[in-house]
Amino acid sequence: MLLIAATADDAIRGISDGATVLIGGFGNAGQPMDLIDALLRSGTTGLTVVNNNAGQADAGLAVLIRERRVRKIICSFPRQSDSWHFDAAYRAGEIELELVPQGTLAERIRAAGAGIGGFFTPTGYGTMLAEGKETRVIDGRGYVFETPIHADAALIKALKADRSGNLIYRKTARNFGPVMAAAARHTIVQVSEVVQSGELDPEHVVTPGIYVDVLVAAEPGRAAAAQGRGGLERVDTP
Amino acid sequence: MLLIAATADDAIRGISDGATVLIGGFGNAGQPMDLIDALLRSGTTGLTVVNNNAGQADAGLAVLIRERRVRKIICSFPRQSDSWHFDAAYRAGEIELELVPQGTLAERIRAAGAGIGGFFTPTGYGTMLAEGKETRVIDGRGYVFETPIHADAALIKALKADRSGNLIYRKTARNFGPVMAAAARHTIVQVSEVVQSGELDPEHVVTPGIYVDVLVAAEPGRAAAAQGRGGLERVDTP
Amino acid sequence: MNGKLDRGGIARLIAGDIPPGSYVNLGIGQPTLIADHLTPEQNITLHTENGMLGMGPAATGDQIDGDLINAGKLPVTELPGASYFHHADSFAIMRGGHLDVCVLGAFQVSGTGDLANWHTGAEDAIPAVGGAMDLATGAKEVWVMMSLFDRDGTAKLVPRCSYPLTGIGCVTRVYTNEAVFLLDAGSVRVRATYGVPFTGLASRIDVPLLPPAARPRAGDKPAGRPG
Amino acid sequence: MNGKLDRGGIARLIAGDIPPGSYVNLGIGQPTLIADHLTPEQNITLHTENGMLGMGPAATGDQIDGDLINAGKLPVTELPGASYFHHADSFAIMRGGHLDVCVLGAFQVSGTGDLANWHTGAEDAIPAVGGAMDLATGAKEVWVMMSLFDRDGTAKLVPRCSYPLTGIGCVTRVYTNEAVFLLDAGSVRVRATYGVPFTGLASRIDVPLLPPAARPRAGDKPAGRPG
Repeated sequence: MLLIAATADDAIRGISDGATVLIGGFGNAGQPMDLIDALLRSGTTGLTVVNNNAGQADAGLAVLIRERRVRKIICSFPRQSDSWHFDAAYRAGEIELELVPQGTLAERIRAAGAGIGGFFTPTGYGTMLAEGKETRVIDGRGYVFETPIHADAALIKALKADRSGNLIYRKTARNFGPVMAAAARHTIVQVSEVVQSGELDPEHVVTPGIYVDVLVAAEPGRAAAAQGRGGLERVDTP
Repeated sequence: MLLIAATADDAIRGISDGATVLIGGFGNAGQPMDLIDALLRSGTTGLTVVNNNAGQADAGLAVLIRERRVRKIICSFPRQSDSWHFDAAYRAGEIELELVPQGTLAERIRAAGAGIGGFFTPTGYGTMLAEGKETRVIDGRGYVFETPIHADAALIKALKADRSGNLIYRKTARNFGPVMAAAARHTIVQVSEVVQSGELDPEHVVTPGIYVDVLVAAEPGRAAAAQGRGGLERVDTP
Repeated sequence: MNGKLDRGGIARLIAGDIPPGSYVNLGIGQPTLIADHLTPEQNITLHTENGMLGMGPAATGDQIDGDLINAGKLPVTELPGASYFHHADSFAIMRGGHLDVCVLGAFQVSGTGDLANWHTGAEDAIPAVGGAMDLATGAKEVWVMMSLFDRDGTAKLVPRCSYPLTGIGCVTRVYTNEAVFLLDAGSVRVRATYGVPFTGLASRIDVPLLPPAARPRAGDKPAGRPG
Repeated sequence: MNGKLDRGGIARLIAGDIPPGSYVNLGIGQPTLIADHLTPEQNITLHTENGMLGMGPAATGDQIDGDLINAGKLPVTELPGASYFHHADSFAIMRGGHLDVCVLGAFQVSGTGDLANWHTGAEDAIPAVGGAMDLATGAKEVWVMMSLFDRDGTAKLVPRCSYPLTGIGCVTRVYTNEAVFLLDAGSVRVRATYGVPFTGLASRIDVPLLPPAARPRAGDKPAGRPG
């Protein structure tokens, strides 16, 4: 049952301490800043976060890490010129890092959404990131066994949603959104606006509404259809 | 290097006897009839064909089977009210059948395109379609190991292409097209028309041009830009 | 006690039991009848495994479009809020456990929820599986719609399936012309009977049956799936 | 004999060697310079692993759009014929062997084509791998662009990498400021030298080198990858 939240704070309710949370974005593109800020305000802690990076500068995921809400991060590229909050937490031994090649990260998330129990990828074979993992030679090529990354919740950003929960994205901000939406038990999406069902061309939908649980719109005009009636509007008719 | 063929006969050149060929379509929707007819005219035989079905009535794949060009078929649903040509070939012992659950068929084709060496799926666990296959219990659930289906060629149908080879499809005729385009070494696409690069919105492209080798357009007006210059036009500028 | 249900009656019953807002796949054959009994107020979204969510009623007349068909290859229509996707994405929806309910026909169902619905196992039969195994394995709830007895009077709810299996322990409910059965962790409870008393039913079926709960309700909570 | 190449010179050389019509990924750092030397006549399509084919030049001024960035997170532009896709689809392009060429920077390359470019192995270093292993493993041709010697004069073309590996036996060419090397099934042939004679080069590198072929051509056929 799709819910439309009046605010980002309403939208992120239900994420518990210790939850595994997929957070969309590649750098800042596609990073759901409003939802992350709300998660920060909620005080939730002890999180395992899955993201390509480990935060940039002083916004979004970086602040969540600065405030020590993240117990463990699963990512491909934590070290950047402006990843100072992660760097400090890591050197202090206050955050656990699971480093995953970027394509393996995306494929493990996809596998969770697609009900795949595990898969063999050639990426990383013979490297230290395959140490301790099952390997297999298939048709003369080496492969590493990788497992799905399931999650309690996903926080992602899309361009628009319709009232059936269908999503479209914008340019390279699409990145991890579609696979994360499918992999989490509870998917929360920050969009610019929510339009009526029928306003998105069915051929152009990137994430079908079946994967979306909660929407929150940044544009108050259309977003706050819910506001008069409390924080969460149940969408009974698309 | 993308080629634009003047005719379907030009388009399917290079498919050898004994080749493994992915053929798009679910029933008749998305079935590339022009390309199959050309393949029939070419006389190519001993084929292994991968398709969801085993042909309907007296057109397309059914005729290829009637003419005994198909040595083996890998499909999920051969038996239909109008699959008489397959039925006859099968009962005569003149076609080999590898029966694969439909989702496993799609995922095995996807795995080939995505460079995955194999994967564990829960589908078919404990059934006769898993007999002889490796199985594994993961987190208390049974899974079957399945391998990628690579192919020499794919014949698919899309709605439109641009001169960069990007494809869009139409409604449920999309079906196997995108995964087959990625899985074959040589992908041949039948479209209604070929438009200039830039005419398809990059957000709406379903199959990126990197997967497409040869295009042929049904609408002669735009298709036959190539015709004066022989059967195959090399696209040097999008 | 009401009379036995006909197919339309079973379909109406199932339609009424599907929770509002659900994503549902109706298998080919009998279960497609259910769509006719869904109401707009239920806000049910239908999935068809050949690549669509938001499938509408059967197409007629000018609506018929060869590019818009359902899993049974029949022409259908598109509702507002629909979406199209390719086959691997469509079966990821199924295998990934995202469908709330799927309703399938069956040759046999076992008391532990095993399903046999794709192959009679006959020597000369040409096997065809389609999406049946993916649906049986993937949906959160797998409901079966079938006649309780076959033409020669043999029960189709059995201790152990004799036909080749589609999926193991996957069925949570069985809707038939004479009764509705709720399957849960090896136990089979009769939710209601139609045209026969519980005792009469129990004597004709070789699976231990629990009687209807004291106050049966038509829309009781779907049984949870183990695992 | 010409002089040693600067970075722009190496980038120009590589750009000229990419076959027309290729799909190419230019790794972050030095290899991004190559884009400036590609000509429209080459009809090269650039892939960026964060979800795009048909990437154009760096964005400037009003073109800058936070939603349109490359793998190095720098603003870029979109060319006609571009397409966007999600991360799993983007890495399927790489892992599936669909890119014709990728060009990566490196700490070390071994004579058998092993690549080390993601981690110095230093005790206090924070590791970050990004898409490096996927590119090294997936592209049909993996070319390296690097200086031949590091600051203290140690050769980066080595018998065996001492840094943690990115991929095994994946590199087919190494473009450096002093020479271009063609790697094929364990042998290393110098295609050309820049500012140094072959013999001088061979004496400073601990990998057996084959001399340039009798009539070297700038655009010779890409070396095939074993397997």
